[in-house]
Amino acid sequence: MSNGLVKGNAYTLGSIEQGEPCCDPIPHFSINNLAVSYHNEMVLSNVSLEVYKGCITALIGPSGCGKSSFLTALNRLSDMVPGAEVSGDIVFEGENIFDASIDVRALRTKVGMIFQKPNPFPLSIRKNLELPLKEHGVRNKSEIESKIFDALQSVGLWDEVKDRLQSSALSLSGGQQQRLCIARALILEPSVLLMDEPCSALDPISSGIVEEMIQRLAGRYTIIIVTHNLAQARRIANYAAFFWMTERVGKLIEFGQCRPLFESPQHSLTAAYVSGEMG
Amino acid sequence: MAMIDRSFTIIIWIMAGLVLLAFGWLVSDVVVQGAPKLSWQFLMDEPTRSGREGGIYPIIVSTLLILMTALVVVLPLGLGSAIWLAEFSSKSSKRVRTTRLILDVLAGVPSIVFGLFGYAFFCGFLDLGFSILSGGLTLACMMLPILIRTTEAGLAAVPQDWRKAGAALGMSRTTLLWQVLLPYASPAITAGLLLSIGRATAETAALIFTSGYVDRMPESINDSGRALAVHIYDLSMNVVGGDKASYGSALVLILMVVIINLSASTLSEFWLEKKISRLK
Amino acid sequence: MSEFLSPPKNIDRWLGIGLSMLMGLVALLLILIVAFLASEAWPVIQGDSWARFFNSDGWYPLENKFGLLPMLWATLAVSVGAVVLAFPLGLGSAIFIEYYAPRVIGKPFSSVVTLLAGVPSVVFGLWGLTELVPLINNVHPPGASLLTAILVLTLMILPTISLTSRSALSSLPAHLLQNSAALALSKKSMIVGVLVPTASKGIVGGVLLALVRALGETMAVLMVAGNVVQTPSGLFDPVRVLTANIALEMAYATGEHRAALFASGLLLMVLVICVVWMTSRLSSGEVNGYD
Amino acid sequence: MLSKSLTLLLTLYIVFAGTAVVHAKGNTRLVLTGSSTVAPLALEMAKRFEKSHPGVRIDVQTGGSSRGVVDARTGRADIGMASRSLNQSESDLFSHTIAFDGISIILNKSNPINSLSNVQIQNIYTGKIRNWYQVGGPKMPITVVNKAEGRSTLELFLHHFGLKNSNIKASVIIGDNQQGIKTVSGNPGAIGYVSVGAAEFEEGYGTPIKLLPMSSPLSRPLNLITKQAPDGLAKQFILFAQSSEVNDLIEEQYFVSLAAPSK
Repeated sequence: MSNGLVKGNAYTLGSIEQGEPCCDPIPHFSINNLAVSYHNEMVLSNVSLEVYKGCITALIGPSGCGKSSFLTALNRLSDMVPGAEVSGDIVFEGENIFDASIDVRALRTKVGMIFQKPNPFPLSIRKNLELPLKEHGVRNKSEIESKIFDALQSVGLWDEVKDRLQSSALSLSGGQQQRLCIARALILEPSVLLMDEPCSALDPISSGIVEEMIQRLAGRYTIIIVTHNLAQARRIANYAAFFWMTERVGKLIEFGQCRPLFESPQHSLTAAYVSGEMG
Repeated sequence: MAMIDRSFTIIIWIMAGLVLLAFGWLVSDVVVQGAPKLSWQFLMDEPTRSGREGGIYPIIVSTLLILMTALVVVLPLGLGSAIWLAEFSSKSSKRVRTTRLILDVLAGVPSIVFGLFGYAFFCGFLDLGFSILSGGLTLACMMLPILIRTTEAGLAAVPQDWRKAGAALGMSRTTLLWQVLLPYASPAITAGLLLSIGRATAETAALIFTSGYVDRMPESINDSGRALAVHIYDLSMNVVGGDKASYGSALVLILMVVIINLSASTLSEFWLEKKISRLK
Repeated sequence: MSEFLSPPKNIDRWLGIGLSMLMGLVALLLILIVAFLASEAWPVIQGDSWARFFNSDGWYPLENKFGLLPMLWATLAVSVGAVVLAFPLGLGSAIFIEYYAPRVIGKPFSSVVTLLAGVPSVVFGLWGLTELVPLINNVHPPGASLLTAILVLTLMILPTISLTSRSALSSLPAHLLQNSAALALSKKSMIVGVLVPTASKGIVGGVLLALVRALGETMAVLMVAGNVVQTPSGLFDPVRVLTANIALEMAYATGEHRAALFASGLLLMVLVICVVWMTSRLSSGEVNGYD
Repeated sequence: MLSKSLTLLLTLYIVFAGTAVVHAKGNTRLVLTGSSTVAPLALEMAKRFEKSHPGVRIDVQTGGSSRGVVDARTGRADIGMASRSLNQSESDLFSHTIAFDGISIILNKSNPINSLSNVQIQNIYTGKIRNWYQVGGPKMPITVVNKAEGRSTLELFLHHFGLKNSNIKASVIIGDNQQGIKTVSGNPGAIGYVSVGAAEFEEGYGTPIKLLPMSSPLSRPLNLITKQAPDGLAKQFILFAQSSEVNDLIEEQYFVSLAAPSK
């Protein structure tokens, strides 16, 4: 079931066989021996794991241990960071995303991303959703309308904004902005959502709403979420990956189903981190 | 604490006051001496007796044509270069650093050198003669560094978040640029454009040698035409008893700049409003 | 800053190539201008005869004396003086417009500043000559002096500093303001401690543009500076700047004299390159990374 | 919106520029370039000439005497204008005097001095006399206004008083006449020299300056310059400019016409 998991990573002690499987563990991403460096300085090395379809995978660990670098490698946003170099393999839906034949733009429509700080364009709410659609060739008016409706519905924003689609996206509250950003990613019908601390810039109530929404999206989408909020990871994630920095390089310490990882961690570092003794 | 804050506020107000005062002095000088000359006739007549009498109609037309010529060249060239610098080039590369150096140096070339260059290159080498076209091209050279620098700065100030968002949505830079970055940066771009237009309308030395001195109505941009600033300079420095008409023309030039500024900022605000919903 | 871009697809590549060609055209222009200057100045700079620009006593081209140094110092003194005065005023008025002025005042005030940018240098010169020079003459004759030139030039470059500073300040992200307000900073500390430093890159760029403009300004300085070739030793000394030298004498110069005037243009370019290079050294540094 | 209005403007412009190309340059065009002193006069002459010769266009450009000489030689202009005589290296060209420009010493009106001897003027300009009381005036420092190197008025002045430019201790150096007049009118202690006509006009107009009587008058010729002996339209225009038909124009610019040369 998880035969590829352990290879090349001595620290990955956890196994997903602990406990009941929460969803169909079909690999969506297979990451093998991934390393990221900036300006020849290694920040993440030797990461291998599999991300399962329709599951929520939480990436946890202290700041600076390479979680975000890992995340940006998955949609090749790392290409755009000056001095960044990525090595290893990431197989997504049967293709290595580092192959020369890969259309990066198409990849990014399949792998959506949500950032820590809500970043809607300084346009109207409607334009925020319309722009990516038009960019990817959707011209039909009624099709656009129905897609906007669907996207806003699925983030629970439709009722809140349906009367003011023309007003500025920046006039929304932080939580609404973040949900709009998620809707904007969803409107391209991705199969994966990468989320880089999507709630950390939000107030607790908005954060709760967004968190609830993420849970609703699970199943339909494969979600990989970086979070510093351990309780949140525990509440929503099916799988968890714990990163830690050793000798100034980020490493994957333990990966497995969420509950077992929190309740009976296999690695002493994990145990110390999740219990709050360290980190 | 409150004390410091208070005195800072006062200092800022005093500074603004000083600027206003100096400006008021300058402009009131021009208005007081120029207003008696100003009339519909002055605007609509041809100059006579070396400009001491008559009007400045052909000169206004020439000035606008020179400016238009310069803008037609400077807008694509300047905005294009700025966009390349800000969005399409790698900032740390040697080529970019050299280009920047070149631009800054270009901004410091004295206008008379531009004039002599235009005279040798556009009028002579390219055989455009003393014409509105030569003058406009010479002005364009002068405006370029200002427009490029300010546009580039405007684009650099656009939050990085939107570039990330665009990239993550698989959007092309071109779309992002046109839909988000340029509209957002448009106040800065407009400011730069106005700055360079101001410099162009105020230019004398570069135009004396290129667009020339002829004060009759230009029939085409291949004709020589006298710009307002050249007219003002000639009246105040070469024409005995030309001071009155000189101040009158200066007033017209200032009014012209006001009109250009107002329409440009209205236009850009309109564009901004249409594209960008910004919260302030 | 802007290196985090969407991936190029074809349209981006073509646009990039097109734009870089435009940029190349602009760069070519400067090279042309410098080549033009150099070729015109060539008769007096070839061989070792350029040395007389620096060791002649005085500038009497018709008597074969080509000392440029006094004018070089004068140019520096006038430009730096003007920037020293215009910088606080320009930045101050930008801060005024952005953070202090009520809307009814701020808008007209900012158009006044823009307007100032469009006043022809001849008008500045005329005003300086008929209003400022007599005034300063009362204090210390002859009135046309380093000080007058500095004052007139201050007004001329002020809009450049003010407008660029303002656009740098106005494009700061709104959360910066909120954040510093949340720290209960006073308005002054917020502006001086957070906002201005954050916008410093744009502001420095504007100051550079203004300094370079001051170095290159011709007509207005010519009319008020007195134009006596001497190393300035006081604010009331009449001085001649390099650009004024060109404008004053070009009309009548022939042969070596003409070439020497182009050489003073070339010297000015060298000066500008030094200034630009120094500023770029000062402001180079931080690279924005991700994560 | 912006792009639309820009497109509109651009289209208009191109239409205009297009008609421009159609307007071919006729061979009835004459280009004059050169001295900024002569240009306003030549421009008025040209206008009158155009009126009596329909179809002829005369473009007058300014930019200085040296430019006039160079442009005439290179053929960039049909006729050059110079407010000085040709020097030795330019003896291959032809010059045609159309008027004279006299030079006068001027003081500020408030200055009680009414005459100065040649020696006094020499001493003032060489810095041996630095205060007006030394020549019988009030205690007031002298502001010496001199012309920039290369100007024909400077050469004339130096020649007349037997001075060398490097010996002159100037307080202000000026370019054009009007700058000189404005400098002297704004400074009670100033002394300068400018075109007689300009000074007389300004004095009559109420500008606070006064002219000093000169022991012998100083004047410079205003010349039109051609590369070869003029023919055709250029010849017609030069003859016109030298004829009595334009005397009123010359007087209007406060120059001295050929009919009554001051030298």
